[in-house]
Amino acid sequence: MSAATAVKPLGARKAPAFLHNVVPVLVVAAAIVALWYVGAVLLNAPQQRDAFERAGNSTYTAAELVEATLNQKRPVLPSPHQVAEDFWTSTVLTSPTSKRSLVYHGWVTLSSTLLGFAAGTLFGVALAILIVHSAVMDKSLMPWIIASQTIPILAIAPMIIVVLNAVGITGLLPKALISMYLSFFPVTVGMVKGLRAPDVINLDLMRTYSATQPQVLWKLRLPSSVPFLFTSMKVAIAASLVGAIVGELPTGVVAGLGARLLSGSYYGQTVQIWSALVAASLLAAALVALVSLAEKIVLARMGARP
Amino acid sequence: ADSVTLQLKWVTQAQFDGYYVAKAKGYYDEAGLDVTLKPGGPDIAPEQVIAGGGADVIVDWIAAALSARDKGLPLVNIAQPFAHSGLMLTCLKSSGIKTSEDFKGKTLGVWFFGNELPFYAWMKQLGLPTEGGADGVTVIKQAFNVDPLLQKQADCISTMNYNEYNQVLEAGIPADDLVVFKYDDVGVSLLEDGLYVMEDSLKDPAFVDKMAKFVKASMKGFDYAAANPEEAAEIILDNDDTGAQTMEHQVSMAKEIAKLTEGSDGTLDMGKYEQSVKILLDAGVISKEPEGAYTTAVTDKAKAM
Amino acid sequence: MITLLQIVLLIAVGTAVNVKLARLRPASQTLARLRDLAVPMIFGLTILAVWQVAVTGFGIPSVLLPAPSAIWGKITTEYPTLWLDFAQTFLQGALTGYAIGCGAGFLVALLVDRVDFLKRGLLPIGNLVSALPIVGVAPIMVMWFGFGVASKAAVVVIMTFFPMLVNTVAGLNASGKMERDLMRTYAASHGQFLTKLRLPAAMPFIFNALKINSTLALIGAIVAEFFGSPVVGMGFRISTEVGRLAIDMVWAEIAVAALAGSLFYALVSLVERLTTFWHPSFRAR
Amino acid sequence: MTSVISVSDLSLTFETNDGPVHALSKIDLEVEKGDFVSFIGPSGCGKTTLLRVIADLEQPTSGNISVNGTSPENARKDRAYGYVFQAAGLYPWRTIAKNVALPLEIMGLSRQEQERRIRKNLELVNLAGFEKKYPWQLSGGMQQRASIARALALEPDLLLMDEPFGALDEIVRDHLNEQLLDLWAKTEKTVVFVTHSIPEAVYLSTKIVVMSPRPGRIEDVIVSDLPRERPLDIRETPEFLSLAHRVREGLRAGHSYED
Amino acid sequence: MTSVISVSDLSLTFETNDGPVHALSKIDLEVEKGDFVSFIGPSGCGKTTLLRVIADLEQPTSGNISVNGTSPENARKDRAYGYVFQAAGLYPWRTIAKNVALPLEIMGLSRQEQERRIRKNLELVNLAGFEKKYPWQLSGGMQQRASIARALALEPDLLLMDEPFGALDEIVRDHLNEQLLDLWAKTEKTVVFVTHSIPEAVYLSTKIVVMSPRPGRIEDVIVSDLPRERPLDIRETPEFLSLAHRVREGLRAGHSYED
Ligand SMILES: Nc1ncnc2c1ncn2[C@@H]1O[C@H](COP(=O)(O)OP(=O)(O)OP(=O)(O)O)[C@@H](O)[C@H]1O
Ligand SMILES: Nc1ncnc2c1ncn2[C@@H]1O[C@H](COP(=O)(O)OP(=O)(O)OP(=O)(O)O)[C@@H](O)[C@H]1O
Ligand SMILES: Cc1ncc(C[n+]2csc(CCO)c2C)c(N)n1
Ligand SMILES: [Mg+2]
Ligand SMILES: [Mg+2]
Repeated sequence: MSAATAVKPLGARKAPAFLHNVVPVLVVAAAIVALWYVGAVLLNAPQQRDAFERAGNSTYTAAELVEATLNQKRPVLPSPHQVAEDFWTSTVLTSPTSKRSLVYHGWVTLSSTLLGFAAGTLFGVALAILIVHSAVMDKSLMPWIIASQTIPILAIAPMIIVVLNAVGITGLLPKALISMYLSFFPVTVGMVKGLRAPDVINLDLMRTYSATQPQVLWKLRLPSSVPFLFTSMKVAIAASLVGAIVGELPTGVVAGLGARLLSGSYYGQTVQIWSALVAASLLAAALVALVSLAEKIVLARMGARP
Repeated sequence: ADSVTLQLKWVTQAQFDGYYVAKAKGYYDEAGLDVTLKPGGPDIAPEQVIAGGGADVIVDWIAAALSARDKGLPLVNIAQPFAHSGLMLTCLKSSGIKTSEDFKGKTLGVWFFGNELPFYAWMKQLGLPTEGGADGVTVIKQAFNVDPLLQKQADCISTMNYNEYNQVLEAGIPADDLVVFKYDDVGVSLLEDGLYVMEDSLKDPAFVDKMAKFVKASMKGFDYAAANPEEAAEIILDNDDTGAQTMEHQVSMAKEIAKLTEGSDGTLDMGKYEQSVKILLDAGVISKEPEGAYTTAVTDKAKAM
Repeated sequence: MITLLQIVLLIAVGTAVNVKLARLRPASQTLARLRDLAVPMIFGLTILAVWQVAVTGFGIPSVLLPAPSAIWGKITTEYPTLWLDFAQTFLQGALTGYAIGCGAGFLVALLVDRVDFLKRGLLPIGNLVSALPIVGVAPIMVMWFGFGVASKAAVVVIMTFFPMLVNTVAGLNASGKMERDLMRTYAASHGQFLTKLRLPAAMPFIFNALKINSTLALIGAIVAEFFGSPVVGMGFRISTEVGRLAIDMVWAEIAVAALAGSLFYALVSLVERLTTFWHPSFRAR
Repeated sequence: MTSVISVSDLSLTFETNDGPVHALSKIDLEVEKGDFVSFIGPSGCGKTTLLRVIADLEQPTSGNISVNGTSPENARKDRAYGYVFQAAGLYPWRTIAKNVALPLEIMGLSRQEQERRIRKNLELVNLAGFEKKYPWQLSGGMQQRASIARALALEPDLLLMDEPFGALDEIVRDHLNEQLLDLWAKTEKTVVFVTHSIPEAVYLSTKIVVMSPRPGRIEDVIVSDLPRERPLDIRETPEFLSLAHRVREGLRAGHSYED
Repeated sequence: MTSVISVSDLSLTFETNDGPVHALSKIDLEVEKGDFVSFIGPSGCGKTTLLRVIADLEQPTSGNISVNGTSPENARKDRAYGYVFQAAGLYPWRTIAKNVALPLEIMGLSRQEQERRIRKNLELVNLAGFEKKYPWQLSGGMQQRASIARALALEPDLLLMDEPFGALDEIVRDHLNEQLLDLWAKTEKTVVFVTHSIPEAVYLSTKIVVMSPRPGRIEDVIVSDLPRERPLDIRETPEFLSLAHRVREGLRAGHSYED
């Protein structure tokens, strides 16, 4: 009912707020790029000196050295413009259906990320609900959920994938499963806290109504856990992306950002690694931003103080 | 057509060009086979894949295959396309290493994941402790690429002559600046890239027949690739889903692979086999002399075709 | 068929015992503590028993999944190796990285909170760090910081930084309107605002991050070793033994990891209970 | 007459970090159907605690209590009462109307019926027009009135009210006192009411329970002989004033500012 | 005499999801040093809002206001006042003593001085012995008293109090009224006080501001001619009653229950 009116002022504030936020982001980004250049020079210089020496050039100037360190073929740390160039060619200049396109690989990763995140969030919330409502679950499940997260996923991922392949589950699902495995945990931990966050007086009120557990959950616990949920979801979606990428490795390095990272790593193509990293980060930032946006909208609809 | 799934040991690259060429050139089709090639990677143990039923036949190195057999997973070598080993230790001349005498006090990069055995066998042969210190060598677990050498984090690193060694060269270090030790030359090499299947499946004559056709067609593929490295490299690039491989690198790899498969019709060289088993027994990787770990049935049949 | 029946039976018995136990109203504090320990133990034992029965009953090859008895066998014979690996990976790599990562996330959150410009500029970029996938970062860290523990700690720092940042920022905004107005009436300085109101109110969120990070740190340190390491460490051992198909040793390492991780988590939870006793989640019945 | 609430020899002790607090000690109390009972007493004497025990929100340490002839727990499960908390306790993510709707949704009333009751009760507490506001957009007194509307909307036979009119000005308070009395007289409700105002207690009640603290106990129970029909100006009658005097005496007796 | 608070033509409008709320409209007000000013008026008429504007917790939409001859912001930064909120607002992670210590810590007082003031003020509100309790272990009235102690511990020259005695019984209230008056007379404080109780307003104040709602405005300003020394029984004098009558009339005039 109040949706239309509540969303409108948000939209109206959008334009200036956007500018308001863009400038700082640009400034910070510029600072980071500058630092990055400095780092690239420092890290690449030793190799470059060797290279010059091998080439019999012992009279190089500082400017030449800097210039060369920023344009190495196998830099220790590629310079921002090298990464940007590679990123640009592999996203914009390459057809998105090509296997050399980062858009293609990004999409492969994104699809399992989203599937895994959705499943992980649902599973995480469901577990949290079970734990909050059942002493048996709380006591017996929680320690093992925690233990499950201490298992290094990369170690068992291949086995999981092999076993799933053996029973005929291939493609998106095994990867999404690993995403889910990594993403449900932050949601469970956060939601257990969130579902227990309502104040005693609010719970007492529900008791006086003799409300059923589902009613307490739906009308009190869930609404008051929303801040925890969104915070957890931001962590979870990032974890989910990492899970998808990790899950791509044992599938036989076929496609996806993980495959790019790894193949870049085999051949020491640092620039390719870095542009895949940049792609992964941008993807994550976009996903986290989407969750934040959803958070803002939901909180506004829940009448939060501006 | 009969279907065959082959699990490769590593990612799509010219190392496996024989299989890719055979598929692309239709040799498998001619033999009435429908072959699926599954690329591998650093996290894939082909033995696990075949144990889980994900493949009919795998490309594997003998150390992993025999230790799996020792642990109760009965793998059998049915063919050995690679006659030689491509494993080497590549050192920077600038580190002062000229011969194996000079390893003392140096840091050496080694591949593990079952690939460390030739190295330890060699060090034992040289009488060098591997726990570090001035009288021994410091071992680090090297990942996939050659960066530790380029950045001088290690004095020597493991390389395959067909892959990483070329990467070192491509990185701008000329061959003159390098010292290379081939495991084949020091007599501690193990058999690489062989074809292995589960023992049970061999009881079925139809399966043996299928494998014979498969080995024959694959060897034909290797022969063609040896003769046409550029075309083989192109086929590899077509099949590489990551889009990370380069033509230049794959051509040079295909040329080196040609040397390793040279003269092989897939038959297992018993001398090399005995050498491998001895090293593995000495290292304690396998607890007893393996029995029935190889069969000539498939290659015999293939040759008869 | 018989195996399946055995499994069903085991699950039924385990669950029944646990439900009984959890419903019990223990007479004393000690008994209650004991009960709280017994319930997860029974749950775990049930899982282990089912695992054992399934592996032997269905004849699952040990190279895919070894039986718990085999894993236990490894633990009892290989504990010196397990201990050395644990010391290298957990005590040196994970803990250092955890301390630095959580510390950095917390400090950056404070900084971001203090300087509004940074809040709007750094926070979105901080999000970027969150998704640096470990498989991409680990090789780079090995390249930069070498094969030793430093690179492992660096990976852990990167992994734990973001959860702490996000949670602290959320926590710092969690204090109520009136509570903040009160501080305004005292014309409290930024630092006072922080230490007297906003940090205490943020504690539940901060502990949230500390808990999530406690498991992440361990995974991070282990996985980082896959990408280059000395010849000791849990991750080194796992990746090496997988190659040798000594899957029972792999699981022995995993068991150590799970135990260490759980204890670490439990420790953090205990500190949480002691410091945020006032939070409704600890007060409600 | 039937006993709605029957308390005997009831005690409640809170265990705290620095020793036990004896919030209630040996309480005996009978509330009959149609009674209007007020608890009055110094701050911290256990009024809220006793009300919470009746509502099954707190477990007594010893003694017996029955509500509607059964245990407080059963009574609560039968939704036998409506409760007004000392603090408003509105849900911040719900508008005022939605806050009043909360118990009605839980009882599964029809939309129409919900709307009817929301409108009626918000009008009663003079909050018509504030349906769509969120709690933080309301003044303290308005929040308290919203929480009263929420409890009344339940239309329970037994009303438990903890200082419902504490934050209201005299005129609104008088108005709501009248309304409450009217409702009580018309619908034969039983009301248990905590207040700090002596005139309010005397004006509303058929029975006034004077409590005193440390340990929380009943000092005096005063049965009012005022007629059930009570115009506002009954407060100037001598009967009224003498009752008020007796309450004040009871209060003083149990009070700690005796110096 | 110097003007401590000077408000002229001040208005404040809240923008809400369903339209603007005119919480304050054209307010003019002078509070002089040593004044005891009470705001009284129906629930929702803007008393809290006005107090918050004075305390620089809310920005007026238009008009002028000065506090201590400067802007409210500067006054706040000078820690010119102590504020008692309508709800207690104690920090749940601090014990009662620590809650009272909060402003003292912020002002950087010495440990000894802190302890002295904590003891003194907790005694004043009759909470001695509850130092180590946590807020949720206190009754509603006790929490309110703790928050009063917290504001008094500051020993400010200007006290802003929003219904501080709302949840207290008559006897404690009388006691605290006396204490407050005593403090005020002794220390020459200026007090701005929100209340719903007409007798309380008349008993305490030198100036009574009667407000009325929608839009929030000042209905009447009544300057009291009662002496500064006021024993409790002044409340039975005809002067007192006539002042009370005038306040009641003002309230009725601005009230919406005029039917
Ligand atoms: N943050 C806000 N947003 C919107 N409206 C508000 C806000 N705060 C107060 N109001 C409105 O302003 C008006 C005045 O509120 P205020 O709290 O000043 O009343 P009050 O006189 O203190 O009442 P009470 O005696 O009930 O405490 C009310 O109608 C209220 O709904
Ligand atoms: N949860 C609790 N833990 C410990 N002590 C408590 C708790 N709740 C209340 N008490 C104590 O019990 C006593 C009675 O509290 P109660 O809230 O019943 O008082 P009250 O009569 O309602 O007072 P008021 O008029 O101030 O609301 C008080 O001394 C209080 O400190
Ligand atoms: C984790 C890991 N394990 C093994 C090898 C060695 N190896 C087996 S096959 C093959 C292909 C050659 O390029 C190589 C290098 C490695 N590099 N990394
Ligand atoms: Mg109370
Ligand atoms: Mg108010």
